[in-house]
Amino acid sequence: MDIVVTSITFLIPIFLLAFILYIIRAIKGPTISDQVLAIDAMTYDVAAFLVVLSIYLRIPILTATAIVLALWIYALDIYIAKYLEKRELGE
Amino acid sequence: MTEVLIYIGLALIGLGAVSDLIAAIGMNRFKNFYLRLHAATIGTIWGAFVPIIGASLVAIGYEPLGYYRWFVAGAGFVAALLVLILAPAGSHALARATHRARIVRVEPCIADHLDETMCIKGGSE
Amino acid sequence: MIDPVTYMLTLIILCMVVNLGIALYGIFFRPSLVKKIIAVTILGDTANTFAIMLGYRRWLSPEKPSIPPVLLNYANATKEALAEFSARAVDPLPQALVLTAIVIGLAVTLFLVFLTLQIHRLYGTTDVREIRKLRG
Amino acid sequence: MIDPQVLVLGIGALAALASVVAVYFAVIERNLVRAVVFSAIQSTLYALLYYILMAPDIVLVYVPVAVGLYPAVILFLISKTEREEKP
Amino acid sequence: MKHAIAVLSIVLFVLAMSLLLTVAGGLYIPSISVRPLAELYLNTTYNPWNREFTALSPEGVTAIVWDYRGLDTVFETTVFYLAIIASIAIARGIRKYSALPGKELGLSLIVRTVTRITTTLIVAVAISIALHGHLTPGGGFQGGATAAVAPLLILVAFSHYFLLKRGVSKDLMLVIRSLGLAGIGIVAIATYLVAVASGLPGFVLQNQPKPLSPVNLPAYLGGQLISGTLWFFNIFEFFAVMAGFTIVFLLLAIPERIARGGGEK
Repeated sequence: MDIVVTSITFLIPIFLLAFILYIIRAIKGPTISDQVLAIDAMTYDVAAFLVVLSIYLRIPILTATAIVLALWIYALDIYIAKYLEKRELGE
Repeated sequence: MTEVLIYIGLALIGLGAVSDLIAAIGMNRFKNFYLRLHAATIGTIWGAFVPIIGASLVAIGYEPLGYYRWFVAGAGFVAALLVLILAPAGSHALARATHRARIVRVEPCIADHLDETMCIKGGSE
Repeated sequence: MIDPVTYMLTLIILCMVVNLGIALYGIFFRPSLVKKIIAVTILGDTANTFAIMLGYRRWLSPEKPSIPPVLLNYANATKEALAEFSARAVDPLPQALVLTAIVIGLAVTLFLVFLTLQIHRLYGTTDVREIRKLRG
Repeated sequence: MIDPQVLVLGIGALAALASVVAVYFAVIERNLVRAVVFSAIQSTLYALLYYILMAPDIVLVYVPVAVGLYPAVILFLISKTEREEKP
Repeated sequence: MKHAIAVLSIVLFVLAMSLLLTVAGGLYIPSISVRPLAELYLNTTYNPWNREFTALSPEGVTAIVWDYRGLDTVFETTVFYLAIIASIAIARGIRKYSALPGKELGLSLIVRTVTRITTTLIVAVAISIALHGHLTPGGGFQGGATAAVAPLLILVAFSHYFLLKRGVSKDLMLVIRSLGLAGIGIVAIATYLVAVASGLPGFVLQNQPKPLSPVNLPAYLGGQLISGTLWFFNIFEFFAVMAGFTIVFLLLAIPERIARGGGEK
């Protein structure tokens, strides 16, 4: 049995457990900031997870999706921050 | 040589997974937003940056990927760099906006040097 | 004996059915126009997921997962590689249809956003009950 | 040893189940900004689901549209109209 | 608390119901094979031994979008065009400003610096996605949607006036968008025009040579695979989608105070 595949099989449940805990905070969060922070951490978690999973499945072409996911969740942060700070997004 | 890369990479992925779990537990256990900021930083740098670097190292040494392992490694390093740049900036923007919009109150509060009016001395504890 | 793979696929399909129901509830019974737009986007995404589920295929064996419809190593492709590719790749047609549907869905949503904005400029509210009252 | 197909599809099933919760709160929530945030959770989970269903093209177009553009557009709309949904 | 119970009951219902359906086995489930039509697409998307049907593109999705079902996509582009035009028509009558505010607006310095770096990266990633659309996952729609986030990010992190000062206006974007659409049209009828001019039968939206019509665009350019028309379609669709979304965001970002006519004219 391949050492890489065996190790990643045992590491995936740990990632998934963290993922579930982040989702709980993202659903529960008392304020909007808590929710966005949890989504932030969850999405970076997912991005790391996608790279690991593409090695596990041996499909290299799927790695490109991680770049896109890492780029866009920053945009969500900025939008919510601007809304909380200024109320008018355009200026 | 390739075995060494694979072992280092797997160790980094394992370290990242464990840090991610710790950060997720902290996310649920900490009391207010400013403390959760700390957990989120652990979760993004140790929980995302380190495993992606580890996965890139594994991909360089992993034969079944064939010629495309350089693609995986390159995309992985770019993604890791993006996480390293973007995660702190996003957290910063969110924290600053939260403080300015006054939607999170910290109780009990010792001192708030940015805005004294937000600090309610001697709260519930 | 329950096949776990069938169980997982059924679970995904049923979750999408439930999402479709909740989104339809949001479109029909929530008063705010903004909430209706959010529900419409969720409805569109869920319908797209159904289309992609149609194109999925099961794995050939545990060592040979199904792959995206992208041929790797095309420069030195042999006929055997091509046969293996068409034995493992998922159906590309639903993906191609969904691809354009997502972009056009965003354009149509932008149109709905402008309509809602104009309604708010004219009537001063986005609540459908009040808009109906204003028009008699 | 666990079957890899069950493991991978199990991740997808988990994402689908979590998306049901996110969609429920996105439709029920009265504060519209929080509804947008819930719909962003749903978008991220759907992106993971599309990845599991082997559609990288859809992930590449869905993530910019649903995580990068939809929340901004709806936040623009909310900031120009109303923040709360009346009961 | 009421919501927690509702969510829990929905989740339990889904779990139990799918167990029931698995045992009963009445639901449609993806099987180990795909439909014959999909087999045809997968077999011919890159097949140098079957030059009559192949699209010569290793990427199945882009081949279907712009070759096998190219006419569908042209009409979808038309729907997209009409939706954007309808949005602009509703937003007509918005005032223009003569004087722009001189002071710096927007979020903090850290965010603005990171956004400057990120925008460059976004445009680079978008162009790479669009140009490699026929080889790796990606294409004109993906690249355009990716690039459209960059102006939106600038609008939010800086301000509406930042883009106006640098000459990114609605009219410029309309010109770019029209050029993109015109490019799609020219590439679509180019093979047909060449075939008619040389007295041969020809098709609109033809990519590789077909049994009746030998006229085609080259599949290789300087030794690199460009898959005939697909590469050009991807580039032009990239400009059309990016510019189309940017127009609407520029209109949407005008502050409400100015849009209602209370601000500077």
